[in-house]
Amino acid sequence: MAELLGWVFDALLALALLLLAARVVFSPRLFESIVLFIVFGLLMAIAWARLAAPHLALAEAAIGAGITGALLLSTFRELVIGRTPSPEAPRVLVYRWHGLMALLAGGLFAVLGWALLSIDVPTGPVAGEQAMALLARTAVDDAVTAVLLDFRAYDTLLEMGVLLLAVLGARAALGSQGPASSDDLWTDGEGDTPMVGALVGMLSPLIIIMAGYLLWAGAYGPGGAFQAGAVLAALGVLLRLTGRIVPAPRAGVVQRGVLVIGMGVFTLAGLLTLATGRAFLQYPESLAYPMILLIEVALTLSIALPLVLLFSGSAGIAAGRSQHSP
Amino acid sequence: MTAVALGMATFLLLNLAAGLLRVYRGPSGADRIIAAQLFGTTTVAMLALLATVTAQPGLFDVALVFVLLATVLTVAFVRLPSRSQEREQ
Amino acid sequence: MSFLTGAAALLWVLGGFFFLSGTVGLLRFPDTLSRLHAVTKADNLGLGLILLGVAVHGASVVLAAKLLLIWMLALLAASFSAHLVARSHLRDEASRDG
Amino acid sequence: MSQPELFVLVAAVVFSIGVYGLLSRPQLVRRILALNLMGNGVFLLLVAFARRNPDTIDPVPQAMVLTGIVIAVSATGFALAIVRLLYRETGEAGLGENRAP
Repeated sequence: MAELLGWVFDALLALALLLLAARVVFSPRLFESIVLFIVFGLLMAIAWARLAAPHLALAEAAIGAGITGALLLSTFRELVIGRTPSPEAPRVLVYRWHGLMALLAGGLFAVLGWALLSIDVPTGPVAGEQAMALLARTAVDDAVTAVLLDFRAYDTLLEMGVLLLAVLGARAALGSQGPASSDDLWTDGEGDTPMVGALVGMLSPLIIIMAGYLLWAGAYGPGGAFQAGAVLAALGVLLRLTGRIVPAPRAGVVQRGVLVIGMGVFTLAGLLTLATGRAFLQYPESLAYPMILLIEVALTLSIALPLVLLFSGSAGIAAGRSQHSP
Repeated sequence: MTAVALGMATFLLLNLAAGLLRVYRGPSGADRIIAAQLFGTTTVAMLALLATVTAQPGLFDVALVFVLLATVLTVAFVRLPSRSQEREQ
Repeated sequence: MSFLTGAAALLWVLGGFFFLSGTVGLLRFPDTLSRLHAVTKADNLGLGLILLGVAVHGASVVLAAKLLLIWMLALLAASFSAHLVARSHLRDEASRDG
Repeated sequence: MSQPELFVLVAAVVFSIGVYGLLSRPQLVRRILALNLMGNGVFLLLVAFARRNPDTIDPVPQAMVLTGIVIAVSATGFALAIVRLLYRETGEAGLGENRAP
């Protein structure tokens, strides 16, 4: 009975995901597409839960609910603000190869599905089992954290590089034009509502505690630097949206330091391990736990700040005046 | 008991799917955001039920993150300029 | 089925009923503000009942505390969201009439 | 059909929908959404694959997807910044809308 119901649930979930994906692409209204994409993220979190991947559900919750949605909505805002409706109807471009593309995408699906389903389930020792065997020898109990920061630490190091590059790119694109939106629109003429101060006051400490908890929980269960950083970044987005922090034309020394500290500490740890005659990022057993913890703290900060800067679209951030309605 | 929890989760998923009709119909942006809030609450309930079914206590943390960050989306939405939500893009 | 599991199942079904009524309200009510009202109230009551059911089923104090925290935060988020969305909706209405 | 097979199929269809959207929609923000759909398809595929053997949960694909999620959001942020720049410079956020057909 439970098995059948589980199957029904999965099938419904699959159907809903497909429906949402199709509607994101085909909806005539951009706003509807954005909302549906956010809902798609919610259902992806459920799918991760069904696939026994709580780490990913956590990351999806933190990034999907906190950052992606706000990023899309504020871009939408910038695209519609000050737009004078043109007298002629917007011309929708119809490509000549429309049908062919649909056909190709469908063909791609067929080939992908066929190829993927015909791969045999591996019978020998898989990479995961090797990692599980190695896990006994590492400092942290959680397999995914161990993979991220120990066995495949290169991935994480390079990911920090990508994040930094994205921020630099966004700054090159938008930074030269001054703050993204000098009109800090939260107030829009009406003044702040007192509710917002209460909201920010109540949520900020809770979100910071949650980030700390996730960082600490990463050693033995779902959590870790990524999720903690994303949750902190969501707090930054909330503060930015309510005018508690405002864009600044340039980043101070502290902010620049925070931007690179993740990569810096990681690289330094790698060089130290090299200097002591080990492989790059192969921590000595006695120091593995403190080193991983130190790297995780640095990574959390270096993940949170770039995401806030990407959202803000500016080179730096500064504390804003706190707004109180009379 | 597992079956009851899974059945409830399925029921909530069906509920969510029905609510998608409101996102489709609109008419205003506020309606769509209200529907998204409903989906957020439903997702939290489903996560709690699935955590019970599959014995994954980590999922309660996921639910916690969802409710902590639920307001970010609304705050981002209310910063949209007036009436822009209905404009076709 | 023991008393506790029976109680949990009952709470879940009750919670499901409130979710259903929230969805019906979202789909059937004629204007934005009444839809907002339906969703904010019914859903969070439904969520509370379902979380209570999970707590009864889990029968652990730590878990119950965590679930209570989740519910309180959900209520907090729902009331702020309802306030902000209603305010922005009224502002839009005013700018349309004016 | 087992659970991993179902999600592998979903992954393939979502990926294809993403490809179609990326190629055929003129609105740039929607193209970015389509690109994210493609990414989610790939993530789903990796994790569903890790689930085929029900006894062990392979942590390597999960860690890779976790890295991928962060990279996807940073790439999205960068792409949206470029769209905003384009809009500020040209007043358009779509391809081909201001050209003669």
